[in-house]
Amino acid sequence: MNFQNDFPVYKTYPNLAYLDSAASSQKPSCVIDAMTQMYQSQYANVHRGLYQLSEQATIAYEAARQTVAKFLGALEDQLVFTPGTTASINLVAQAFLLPRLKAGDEILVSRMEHHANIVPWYRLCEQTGAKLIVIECDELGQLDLQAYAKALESHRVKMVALVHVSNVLGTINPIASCISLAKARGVPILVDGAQATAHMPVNVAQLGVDFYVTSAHKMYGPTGIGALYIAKDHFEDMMVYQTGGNMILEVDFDKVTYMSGPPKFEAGTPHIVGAIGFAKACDYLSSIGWNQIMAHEQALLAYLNHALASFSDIKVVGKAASKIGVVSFVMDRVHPHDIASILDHHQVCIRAGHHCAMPLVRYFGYPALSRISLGLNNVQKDIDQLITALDQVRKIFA
Amino acid sequence: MNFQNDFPVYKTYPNLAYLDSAASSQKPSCVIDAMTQMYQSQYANVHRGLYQLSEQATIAYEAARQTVAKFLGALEDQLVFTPGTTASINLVAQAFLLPRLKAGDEILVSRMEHHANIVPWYRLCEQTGAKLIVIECDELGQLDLQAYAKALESHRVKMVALVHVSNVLGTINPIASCISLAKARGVPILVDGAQATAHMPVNVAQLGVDFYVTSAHKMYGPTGIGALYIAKDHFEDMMVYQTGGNMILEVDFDKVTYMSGPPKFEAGTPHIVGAIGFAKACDYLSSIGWNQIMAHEQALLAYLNHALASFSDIKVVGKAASKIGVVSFVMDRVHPHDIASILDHHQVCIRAGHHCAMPLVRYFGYPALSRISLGLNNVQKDIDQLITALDQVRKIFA
Amino acid sequence: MKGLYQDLIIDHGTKPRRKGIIENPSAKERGHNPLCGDQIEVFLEIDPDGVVKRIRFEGEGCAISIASASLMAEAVEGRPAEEVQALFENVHGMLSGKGHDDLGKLEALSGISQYPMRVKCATLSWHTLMAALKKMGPVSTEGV
Amino acid sequence: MKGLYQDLIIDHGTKPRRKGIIENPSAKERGHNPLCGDQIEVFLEIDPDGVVKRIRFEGEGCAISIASASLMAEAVEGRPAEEVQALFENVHGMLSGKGHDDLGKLEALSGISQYPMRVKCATLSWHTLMAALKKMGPVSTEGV
Ligand SMILES: Cc1ncc(COP(=O)(O)O)c(C=O)c1O
Ligand SMILES: Cc1ncc(COP(=O)(O)O)c(C=O)c1O
Repeated sequence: MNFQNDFPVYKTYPNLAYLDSAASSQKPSCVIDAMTQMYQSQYANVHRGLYQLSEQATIAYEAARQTVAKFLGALEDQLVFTPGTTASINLVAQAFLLPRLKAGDEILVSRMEHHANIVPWYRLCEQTGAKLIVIECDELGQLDLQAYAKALESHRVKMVALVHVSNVLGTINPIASCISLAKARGVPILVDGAQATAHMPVNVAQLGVDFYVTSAHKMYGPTGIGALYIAKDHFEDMMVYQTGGNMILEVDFDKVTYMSGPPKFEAGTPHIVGAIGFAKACDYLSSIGWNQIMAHEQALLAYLNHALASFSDIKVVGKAASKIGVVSFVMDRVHPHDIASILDHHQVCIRAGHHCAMPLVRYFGYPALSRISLGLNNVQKDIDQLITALDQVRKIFA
Repeated sequence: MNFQNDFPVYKTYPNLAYLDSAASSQKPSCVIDAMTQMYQSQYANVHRGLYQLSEQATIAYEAARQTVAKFLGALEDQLVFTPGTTASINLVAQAFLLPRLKAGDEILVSRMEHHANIVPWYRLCEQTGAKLIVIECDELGQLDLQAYAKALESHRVKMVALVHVSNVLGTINPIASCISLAKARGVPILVDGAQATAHMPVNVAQLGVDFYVTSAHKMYGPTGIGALYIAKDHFEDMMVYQTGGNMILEVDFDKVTYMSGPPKFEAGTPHIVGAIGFAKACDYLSSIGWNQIMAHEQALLAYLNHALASFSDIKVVGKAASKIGVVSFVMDRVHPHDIASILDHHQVCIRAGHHCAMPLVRYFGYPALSRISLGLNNVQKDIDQLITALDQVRKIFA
Repeated sequence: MKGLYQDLIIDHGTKPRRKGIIENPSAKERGHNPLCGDQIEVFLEIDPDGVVKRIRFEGEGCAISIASASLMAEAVEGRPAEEVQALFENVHGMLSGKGHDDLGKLEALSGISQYPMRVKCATLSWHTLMAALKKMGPVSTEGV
Repeated sequence: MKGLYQDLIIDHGTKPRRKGIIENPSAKERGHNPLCGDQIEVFLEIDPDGVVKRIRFEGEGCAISIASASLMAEAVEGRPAEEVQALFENVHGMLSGKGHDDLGKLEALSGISQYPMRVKCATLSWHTLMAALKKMGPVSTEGV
């Protein structure tokens, strides 16, 4: 299986080994073309146009919502388009949790969270006097499920916010169990799926989750758009968040009424073309199918792990039993930033740093980690190239 | 002057008379191409990449910020990229004004505001007990400057939020005077430039405004991105708004420190490609130059006004002395929605409804208005086609 | 303009039938589409068998919404309430582009399914009618 | 790799000169780049004429940041404080890709201007040094 031909970046850089999909993925032609076409010949604002161009744009936008919703196992009236995962989490924190949070209440997060799933809750705690409770992970990078269940016993827990797949460790969390446990205690739960939705099937309805969030740009889709799934019964008991056009029923200076459902949370002109691209990215993934996608990425992951195992001076951080193709590591005597820069010279793109997960990286005792992340666009040659480049790093720092 | 060749939509619809630029403008090839290219061969996430592709994306993103800033007369460290005008206003309301607003305080807005510049302030009033004070306009659609000056005399005014150019009437407000008056009273002022920045030069530094907001999609740019200018001295005394990755210095579960300047307000992965397109749209406008742009649009406006004047059953709403190419009207016996639908049959695209300005449309005594709006892409033939189609409307409803 | 503004629509939109009010109606209801500004009020006189003996409406709106109300009133008058329910579902199916049975004159509205923005104009009067019938409780549709 | 990892950088990055501390320094200062995790501490011994008699540093970071600190220490030792200010501005100009005078060995850092993400690694030690000098007040740069 080789999907490189789907990605035009290889026309410009035939020897690129792009191993940074976890930061943001490259884009297949079908996604780029759909957006280009929309801008070239199908563009108009949506929702209030009484001419065909606008009607069609509206239909396309709502069809995109349906596609993305279906891709995640949701109904279209449960799917809100947002600017991305970060914006989605902020929305849930402020519009859902803030009004029901009191001093002393608790919000559960894990050690593995991305800053996007820490800081919005931290802010809420500052605003209300509530507390962040942290569920730790073991040295393999696996969530402490027992500690989680224990923490849930406190009647002060008002929300759980948990990452589905760690962007540093690749760990796939046992999210179904986490959700059941939370539901059993009647605690609402948000799952951060930013690193999950491009790599494994997700069905929010089956999961029974309250809120699920992800970003298109990590799913071979465009920048500036993401999805927020809201379980149907929560739409009504959420406050409005951002306000303005398109989300109102009636406006007067002394009385405003709001729309219900997804429009309630989509103030202003939406990222119309982003939605089209997002839907196309979902279609692209669906057309390949999860079996192939997962087989492809797991084969590469096994190949990568095998190759890295032969380096005695490299230590992989994050060895959970259930992982996607994300591998963080440290190399003796060489700082991750130097590794990344030298690899770049060999056209190998990896990321180095704290990966927006400072508490996690610090927990493992490093100031920074190097991270390799795999996507559909990768092939074995990329890993061979990486290994050759790592040899060079060792030579330079010998 | 004819700029239609710049706009690929006319390749698909050679006879399109697109007269809805105020809702969202069509896109020139240079803007579309810049984004397509970025996605095809220059794409990577920004800010934390240690490889060239990402370094270059970062440089391009920051260069885009510089271009847009310069276009508006700002410095790049005063320009925040947001999802659009609506998001920008919400940000200023919550991060700037909320902490300094008390019950009984006043916020000045005008009768002419778009919902985006009403509802976020209305929400603040709900949250704090402050009051919205409305500055009326006259029957020509001109702001009552005297009433404005008078309202400012109240020491309870804590903020002014004013539209630069009305999206319904086309009125260009005397924003320089409004700003001076507010500054003289020490009252911060936000100007909603969504309808201004594609049609006339704006220099925020010269204006001395505190906050200025606009959207790329009304400036021949992409969807999903806008600009928020913040006068330098306000960055520090604003709270954070959305939080997450990219806007933090350090994160721990019990302590978070934030970046300063624009990054403080850009949480999460930005709309990278949107920024590139936005900058290209600014370049496009700059390359034509304001003299040509304004001459082109004013000539068309004069031609349009002249043509409409011959219809005895059409009444133009909004006859300010200083206007951009936005003309709203009513026609005897025919509902605006019917006009728009029938015009569409003749490939004439106009908008009909409340134009997200219910208080204004209601004030003029109509449930809805038809609106023609002009842009660079228009030519005289568009107006001829409109007039022919309006004749048809009259015949159908004869 | 075939799709949207068929002659019948213009005719009923500009010269609506059964416009007016009913004093002491069996039921009445207001409908409002804030996004369009369309307003309508439906008045019903239902006889003891549950048949819609008379229907009148007042309202303001575009030609589509007025024509739809006028055609609706024509179609509904004289019918038992339970048939009105079926008719509503049939019309709804037509307007949302799904399948539907033969609807006679009401088919003049079928082109609207291509214009999602206008569908609400056409359904306002129907929703208002259904709300009026519902107000009368299950009684009305069980033909007391 | 010419641009970024010249031999001199690797040499100084892996075998830094003037690493260590000064007991009872005239000034010392800590620097921290939270985004990279780089940490540095600079120690100065300034003689009564305002000359940097000795400079030492401790720190952790990537090769670029360590090499930059090492090269800086070499370049600065023995210079009057006011020359250090000029040198800093010159180096800053080079790292931000602007014009600069001949900087001798320090030019090994010039390739970094192509890598905005790395510029901060290279400037951390310099900013820390300048902060340490500033702590001593205007006195130090006026050569008391
Ligand atoms: C005057 C004015 N303000 C604000 C807006 C809102 O802009 P956006 O929908 O891009 O957020 C618009 C356009 O819709 C407008 O015309
Ligand atoms: C696990 C996780 N959560 C949240 C985010 C934030 O996503 P975005 O930057 O698209 O808002 C990311 C990626 O940056 C992530 O990997």
